[in-house]
Amino acid sequence: MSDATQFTPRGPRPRRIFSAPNIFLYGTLTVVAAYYALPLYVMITTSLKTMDEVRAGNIFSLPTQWTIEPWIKAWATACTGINCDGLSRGFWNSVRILIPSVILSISIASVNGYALANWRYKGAEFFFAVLMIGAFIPYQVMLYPIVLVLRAVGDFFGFQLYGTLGGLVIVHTIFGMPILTLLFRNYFSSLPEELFKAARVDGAGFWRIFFQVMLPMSLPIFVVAMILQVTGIWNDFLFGVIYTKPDIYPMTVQLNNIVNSVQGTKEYNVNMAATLLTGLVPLVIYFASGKLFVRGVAAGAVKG
Amino acid sequence: MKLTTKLLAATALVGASAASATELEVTHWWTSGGEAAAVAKLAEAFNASGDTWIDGAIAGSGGTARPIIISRILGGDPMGATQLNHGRQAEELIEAGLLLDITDVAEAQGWRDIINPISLLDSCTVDGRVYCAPVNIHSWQWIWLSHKAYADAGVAMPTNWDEFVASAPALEAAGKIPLAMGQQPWQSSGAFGVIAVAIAGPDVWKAINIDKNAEVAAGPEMAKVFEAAANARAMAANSNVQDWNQATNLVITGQAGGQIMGDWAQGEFQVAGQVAGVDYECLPGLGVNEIISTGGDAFYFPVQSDPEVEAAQKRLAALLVSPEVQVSFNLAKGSLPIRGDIDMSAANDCMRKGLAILAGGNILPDGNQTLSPDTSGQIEDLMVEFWNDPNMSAADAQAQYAEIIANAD
Amino acid sequence: MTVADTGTASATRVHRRRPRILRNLASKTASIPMVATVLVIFIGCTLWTVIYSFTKSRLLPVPLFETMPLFSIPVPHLLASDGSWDFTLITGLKSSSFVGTDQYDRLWGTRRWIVSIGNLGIYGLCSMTFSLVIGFTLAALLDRKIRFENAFRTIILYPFALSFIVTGLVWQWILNPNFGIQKVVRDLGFENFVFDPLYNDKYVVYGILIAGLWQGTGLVMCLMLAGIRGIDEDIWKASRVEGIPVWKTYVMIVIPMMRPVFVTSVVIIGAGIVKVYDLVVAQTSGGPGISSQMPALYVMDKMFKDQNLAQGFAASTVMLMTVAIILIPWAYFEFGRKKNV
Amino acid sequence: MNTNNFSVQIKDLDLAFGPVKVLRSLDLDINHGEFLVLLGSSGCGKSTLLNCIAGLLEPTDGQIFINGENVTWKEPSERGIGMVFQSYALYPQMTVEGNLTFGLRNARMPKAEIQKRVARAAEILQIEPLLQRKPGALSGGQRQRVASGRALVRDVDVFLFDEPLSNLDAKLRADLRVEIKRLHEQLQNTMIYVTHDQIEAMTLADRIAIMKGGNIMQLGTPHEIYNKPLNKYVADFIGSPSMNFLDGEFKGGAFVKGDVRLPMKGYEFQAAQTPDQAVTIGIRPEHVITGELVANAPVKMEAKVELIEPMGSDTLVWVRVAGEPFRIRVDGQTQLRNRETLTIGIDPARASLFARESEVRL
Repeated sequence: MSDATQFTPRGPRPRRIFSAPNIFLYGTLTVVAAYYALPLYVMITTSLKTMDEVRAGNIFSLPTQWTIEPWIKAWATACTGINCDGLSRGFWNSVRILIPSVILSISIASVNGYALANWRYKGAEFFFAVLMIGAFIPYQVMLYPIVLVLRAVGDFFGFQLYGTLGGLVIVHTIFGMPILTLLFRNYFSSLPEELFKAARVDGAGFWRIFFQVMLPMSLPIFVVAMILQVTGIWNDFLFGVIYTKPDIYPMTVQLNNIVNSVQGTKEYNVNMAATLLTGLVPLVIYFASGKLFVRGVAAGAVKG
Repeated sequence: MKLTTKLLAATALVGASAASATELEVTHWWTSGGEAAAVAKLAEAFNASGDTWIDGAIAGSGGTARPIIISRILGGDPMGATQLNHGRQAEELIEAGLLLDITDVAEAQGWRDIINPISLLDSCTVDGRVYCAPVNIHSWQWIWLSHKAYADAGVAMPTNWDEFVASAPALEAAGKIPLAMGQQPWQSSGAFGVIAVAIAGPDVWKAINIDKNAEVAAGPEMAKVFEAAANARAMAANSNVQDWNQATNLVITGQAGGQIMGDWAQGEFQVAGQVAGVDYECLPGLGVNEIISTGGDAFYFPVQSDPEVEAAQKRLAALLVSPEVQVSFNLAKGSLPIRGDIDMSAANDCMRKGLAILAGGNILPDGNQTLSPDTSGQIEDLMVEFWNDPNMSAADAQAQYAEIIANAD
Repeated sequence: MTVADTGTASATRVHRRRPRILRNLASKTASIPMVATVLVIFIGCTLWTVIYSFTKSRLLPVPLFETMPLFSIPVPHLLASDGSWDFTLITGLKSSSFVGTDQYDRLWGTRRWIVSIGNLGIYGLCSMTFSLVIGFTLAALLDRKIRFENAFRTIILYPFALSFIVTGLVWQWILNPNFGIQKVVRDLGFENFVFDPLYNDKYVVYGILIAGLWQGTGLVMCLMLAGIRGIDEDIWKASRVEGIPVWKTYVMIVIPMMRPVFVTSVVIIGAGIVKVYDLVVAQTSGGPGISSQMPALYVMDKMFKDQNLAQGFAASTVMLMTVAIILIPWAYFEFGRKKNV
Repeated sequence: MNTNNFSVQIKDLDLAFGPVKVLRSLDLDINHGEFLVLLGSSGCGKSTLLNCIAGLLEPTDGQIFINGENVTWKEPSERGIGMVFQSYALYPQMTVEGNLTFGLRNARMPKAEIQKRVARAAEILQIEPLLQRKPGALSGGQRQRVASGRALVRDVDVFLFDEPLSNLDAKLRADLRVEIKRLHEQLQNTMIYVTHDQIEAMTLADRIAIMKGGNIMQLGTPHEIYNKPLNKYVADFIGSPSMNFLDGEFKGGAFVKGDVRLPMKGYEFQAAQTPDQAVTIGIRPEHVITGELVANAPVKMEAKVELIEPMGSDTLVWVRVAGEPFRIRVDGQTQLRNRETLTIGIDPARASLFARESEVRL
């Protein structure tokens, strides 16, 4: 064991980049990443090919003749019935659904979460518990009665609710409530209670504390909630089908219509372009928000 | 003379109220090439009369569209007018008072005198009141055959179902699909109905579908039908398209020998620029029993609070039955007109065959008119399974079928 | 708790306690939407559906009761001869709309429903198992302090941002035998290669599974990764000092420690499985045949297409029960445990 | 130099996380059976060094020997060490016995041997009744013992402790401190113990290494460290309440600040000749002489009481010396009043003198 005669280990252990564990680790991850990335790649390349090439070629090959025709067609001229204005209408409909739904659902849920976290009253826990359980009830159970409820509420106030933007906004607010309330309640509970107490001692009331103390500290959680809602509402299909009518169909429903409106053969390149266009908004949000998105889904999910 | 006065009165009715142009949203599920072209005819005519047609096309099949249409009517957001297959689909809506009574239009225009067959109007009538305007007759009872496919395979064009079955091996040997079938449930159920009428005959069909006779459904006549359907299933084994018009496209391009499909398939041949008798052939009643089933589409008009809208709804109802619209619409769609008093000389071979059979009165009601949607749905579920599962025996399927008929209402 | 106390304190200062209902009024006002949602939607609508599943409603919900003059019919018959329920004696209300469990009897006698439940079972079991195994394995791989961790995570999670409709359409395209993987492999020279899960009634559920996993495993991986990262670093050190192999540490020590994360994941995956609808609609619409039918499709079809509301309600009530079977043990585990602490 | 003379030997150890150097060419020799405490405030590198010894962190450069064997490239489990962690790191789903035996079972040790070791460890640590319980059902002190037990069953020569008591309350900490000391007495093996608590360090250690910024500031017995801190940092760090420091000049063998003059008679200088220079003198509050003993003090001065902090056994008195605040620790029984003038005495032999610039002991 005399060191002098041998090579002496010193410093970090020598590493081979191509060690067996590394090959396994990165190999597996690369294969997995390919599986996940493949559909996006196929969508993009197919949407840039001509129909002839789609029929003749390999879905994994790059286009030989690049064309943005399918994109233009998907956006502006693809037909559902005799309406040939592509997905553009659905896009703007989705935007018109999205903005009020996100604002309303987040406003209500944030105030509600704040009330549950800081101003507990008798019975609050019960309602909150039922709200959480409600998140797991299959939508199908409630779809039909909600039509009747919307109609009744509309009749009561003397305006149309079912089948309009307003009705869909309310439905999104209702079904976004459990997860958002949870998110906000947990966040507001995690803020130091002293802060709240100090504001109380200073004589501030419910709304003053909310707007002047809580809100300024809550930007991150609002961003998280927004990511969650924008993605969720944009991707919604079921409510869009049931609670709207064709001229305010959101993009997902219109996508399904365009793809299923077959005239002759299926135009896969246009379908892929339309699919990509529909997925674009959540994808952009995802890639732009990065870790916040992960935080959002993890926070939303872990405690769900 | 009497007729002219009535027509004049109707025109006056239309003319008087056309002064105020109204927007009407019209929902329908005509989204394939031929269908869309036909809808455009309706829209054009309506717009030309001064009102505005807001198109509410819902893609997919009636199965997808109907829920949307009905839930909108129920939800208090009715459209101006909507397509529905006339028959029992609207029964409950009428009972609930959600659909507009257009008896005045029907009487003013003398629908009872001009609509042929009159069963179409009867389907629109509940307790003596008229609730819908029929627009066309669609018959399921056709098979469409490809000249190219048979030429490629080097066999003679079959003239009836038995010959078609006999020619199947030759087609298969030539790499063709003998029978093109889509996978939507209504296609499976419809094709079965056609085979049933052709093999077991109209009387058996009526006993089951009108009288709900479960014994007949379980009987030997139907057993033959199920055997034939199982045989057809084998011929369609390689046809893995989803939509009916993709299946039609297989026939158009000569990849498949034939397709059992209603006369709306003709619109697809037309859009593809094919000529009946040259590029494709049509056999009514599978060439066995030349017969026409008189299903079809009708427009219903949900009750609206605005009297102006109601007036426009009635204008549209009158327009849909008018001779000009009947001609242009049905020519585009490949369906038969609902009145016998118009000039269909522009019709092609296949349509003429249909018109002739219709004129001869060799007609059957459509399943939609005799069975409740619930029962139709159950039969669809059974048929789609039967057509797609080669392991499901004919006897097994027949037993289930008889049970559905026994419980039908 | 302290909040309520402060409220009470300020009330006593003015020597006049406000009535209970008015105390903390702003907070209660803020909760009106929640209370309304809970009462009307989650409780009201659910009960409504369950009750109407015992009726004979077709296109329209039938009226439950015909009002009768109260106590006007003294004839004591509890069950009418036609089997309908009669409340005459007790309430003065008469109902002939109820059909007992007829809808459920029919439901369980329908092949399509049985197939749907079977599919849901297979899809659910596989989806659950694979989501957990793949999610955990990927999380463990990413946890190994690798390079490009962010890139890998971004790629694996992005499908979660896409809707089921988009997911379904893309995979329908890739799995299409005439254009997708099957064709590519055949073009490489393997003429007899067959890979058409969406067109084969035996494998179609697995075709849907491929797409479902693609969309959802990223989320499970993120949950798992958060769980793994939440484990005390010292545990890893301890196992290294004791010479326990890495995989064994994950299996024997880390997984047992992540029980809450697993439970959460199971609940999330489970709730998602029962709701699976869009994906099937976009990929197969239940076909070929009825081989990829799911309960949610059955409900939608019966409720809207086939104009048999009560049948749809019965089916959705069964779905509700399925969720309850998953949810109740979880709630018991979650809240029962908290009480002990 | 024969490495076999030492239980653990660290040579020229460097560790950097990217640009941040955590350990800087560190040398440390630890004798067989020695109880060495690594002491320092958080971020000083003490835990890092311990993790390097354990093999849980890879050094950027340098070598580590255990029992004469170069273990620099060895896995932690092959180094012949046992380790006790701050959070105990017990496997929560296993019983105490499972925790103790998991590593051994994994190494496929014969059952009988495992039994024997567990029995011995349980006896030494008095945890026999706990063997079938799960960690969740144990108190903090019990968990700590189980964690020690897990190191004990490995039957190794070197024990590493990473702040093992800092999660416990003060009283329990004092009790377990004694137990660890007793354990060391009994086992007589090498123990390296990381803490930020100077009482633990003083009571347990044979030698203390005080660390700061990745360097060892002083390595010595508790006595040396307390009485002869090698630099101002160590002087300040050790002792509670901490040492008083006065900046002044060293002139002609005496500390001078304003009108205060302290002749450094009896002070053991590090060098034979110490030139005049700017210095800092450090005087521990407990080394200030008060009461009757002042009469014999080498240096006397007057100070006015500004604040009194009674602490029970002692009383801390704040006065002002040469215009600076100055702490004095007196017996708790002493009666004092605010603004009273006090005569205090200072013994230069017990003071510490540091060069102002380098902060090194003179």
